[in-house]
Amino acid sequence: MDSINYAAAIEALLFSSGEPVPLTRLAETLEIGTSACRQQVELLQQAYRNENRGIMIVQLNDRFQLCTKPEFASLVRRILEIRRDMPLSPAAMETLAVIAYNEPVTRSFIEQVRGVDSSQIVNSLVEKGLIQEAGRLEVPGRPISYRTTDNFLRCFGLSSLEELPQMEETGEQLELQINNPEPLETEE
Amino acid sequence: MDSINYAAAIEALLFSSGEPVPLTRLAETLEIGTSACRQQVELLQQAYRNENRGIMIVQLNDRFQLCTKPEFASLVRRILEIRRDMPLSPAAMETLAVIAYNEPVTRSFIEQVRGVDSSQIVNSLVEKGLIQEAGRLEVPGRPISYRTTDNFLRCFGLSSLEELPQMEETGEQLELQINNPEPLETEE
Amino acid sequence: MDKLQFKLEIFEGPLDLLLHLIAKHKLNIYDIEISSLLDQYLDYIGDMRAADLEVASEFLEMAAHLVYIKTVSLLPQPEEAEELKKELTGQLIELTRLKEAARRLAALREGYAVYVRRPVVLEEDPTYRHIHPSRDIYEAYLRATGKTRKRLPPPPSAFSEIVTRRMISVTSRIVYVLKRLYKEGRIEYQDLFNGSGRSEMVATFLAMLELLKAKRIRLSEDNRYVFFNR
Repeated sequence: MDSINYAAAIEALLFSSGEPVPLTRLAETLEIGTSACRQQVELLQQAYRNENRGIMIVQLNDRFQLCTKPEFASLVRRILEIRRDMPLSPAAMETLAVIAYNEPVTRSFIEQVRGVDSSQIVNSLVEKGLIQEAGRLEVPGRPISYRTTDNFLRCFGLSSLEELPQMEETGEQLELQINNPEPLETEE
Repeated sequence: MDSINYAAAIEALLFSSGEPVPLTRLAETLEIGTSACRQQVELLQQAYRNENRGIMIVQLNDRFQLCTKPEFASLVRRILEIRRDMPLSPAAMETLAVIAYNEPVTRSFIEQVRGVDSSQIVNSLVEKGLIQEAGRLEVPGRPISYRTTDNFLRCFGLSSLEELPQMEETGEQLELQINNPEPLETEE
Repeated sequence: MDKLQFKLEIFEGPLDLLLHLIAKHKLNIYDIEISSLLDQYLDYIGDMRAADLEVASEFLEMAAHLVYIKTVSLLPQPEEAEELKKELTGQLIELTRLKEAARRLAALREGYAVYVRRPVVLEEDPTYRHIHPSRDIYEAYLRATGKTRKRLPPPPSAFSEIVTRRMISVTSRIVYVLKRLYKEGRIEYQDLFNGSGRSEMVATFLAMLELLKAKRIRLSEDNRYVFFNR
């Protein structure tokens, strides 16, 4: 397969995978190096910026996924007959923010920051695919910790958590984090 | 929406639909006539012939669908197989262990032991052929119970569940099982 | 009555309510005047009760905590009160910042939506084919049931948060207060709280309220001593 058009191949691979695909897996499949592969993905991303295109490539950490451009959202909803996503409640948004800015975090950490039991909200965020389990912490009780998902990044138009809106007074930002030890294990 | 780019919109609509979409439905969604719509689809089809593209539009009667170009079929197969071939996550492994050591068990039993909702994991273990339904329990709600499969035994190099490594403190091993009554009937 | 209910906003928790009161009465969040905050807090809880709303226990716990801070701030050595106030201020500032972060996060999502497609389904079956040593399943079971701890004790530091956050039942503190009264006849009020953690203080305070309400005990005129109500 010496005459392969990599950009076209990547389009086919991302299209058929549907889900976010790690760069390494793309490179492995195409039998090329990761940096060459990244270059090809970027070329393709560039091509999608053309106004004749209705889809685009989003980067979610080191994974890539094809999705529709935001300007076609209402048309897509119309053809799929789906209603607009219910916006998250302020309480759910707060809970999501605690997790995103401090992950991985346990339920009790979230409760400590918000001052109120948040278990049901955590469950519903897991159900919505916005957060996921991230291993257990090596403290008594071995509580499960949580972190945000690729789906979270995609829903908020981010490529990584580093793109979260920055808070101004960075100096005192995360003093509560001392109660939030490192996780023992994490899972992909 | 007067400045809409129809080719781009059709790409977004076909992409998100997945299934074949009737021409009339496309036209309806875009609020244009069917012949104008057909023209736009054909323009798009033309654009996909470019060698830089990995996908194309197929027509089935008067329905249209996006799919990958045939020349990428083997690459597509390769990447989908890699994806399928991921080892179990720690959370999935824990869930499997809870089932193996206590089977037959219900979802709520698993949740009780792990302390978190594990429904999605149970579904994916069923899909992977590691566990299967083992009849309903004769308790209120008649919940479905689960047990491991022969494939499970094979994956872990066991000839029967009796060969599972034994717990050191056998005395307290199964205290939770009191909440997990025997099934009255099983459906093979 | 309708008017009252209309006026009552529902808060997500005691910290949320405190933030609302601080904003409403223009208190300085960096130097909270505990006694006026406490008054407003209790007023609100009173309104909730008057409107027949159930007051969640976390709201009562916070009330007890504020009372406690107010009490210790009257002592000759107000260091502890300062510490507690600082802790509360820290929590409130953290929650303020969180609310701001949540607003910005929500703004990102406002009007933004992209859609993905389902993966192509291969005709092949998704059966799992990895081979594991059987030890893997055993270790996963230990993890799931939390039995690994027996082999590897956690460092003592890991317990600190749990010990200080230990839940103390009000009943146990009622028994404690009564036992001491039987033995000593009279207790100094402050003495009941000496050397206690936060949870214990709250439980002791709630126990005192219960006992006073049941008329089992009474306080001296200057609130310094606790007696049996005979």
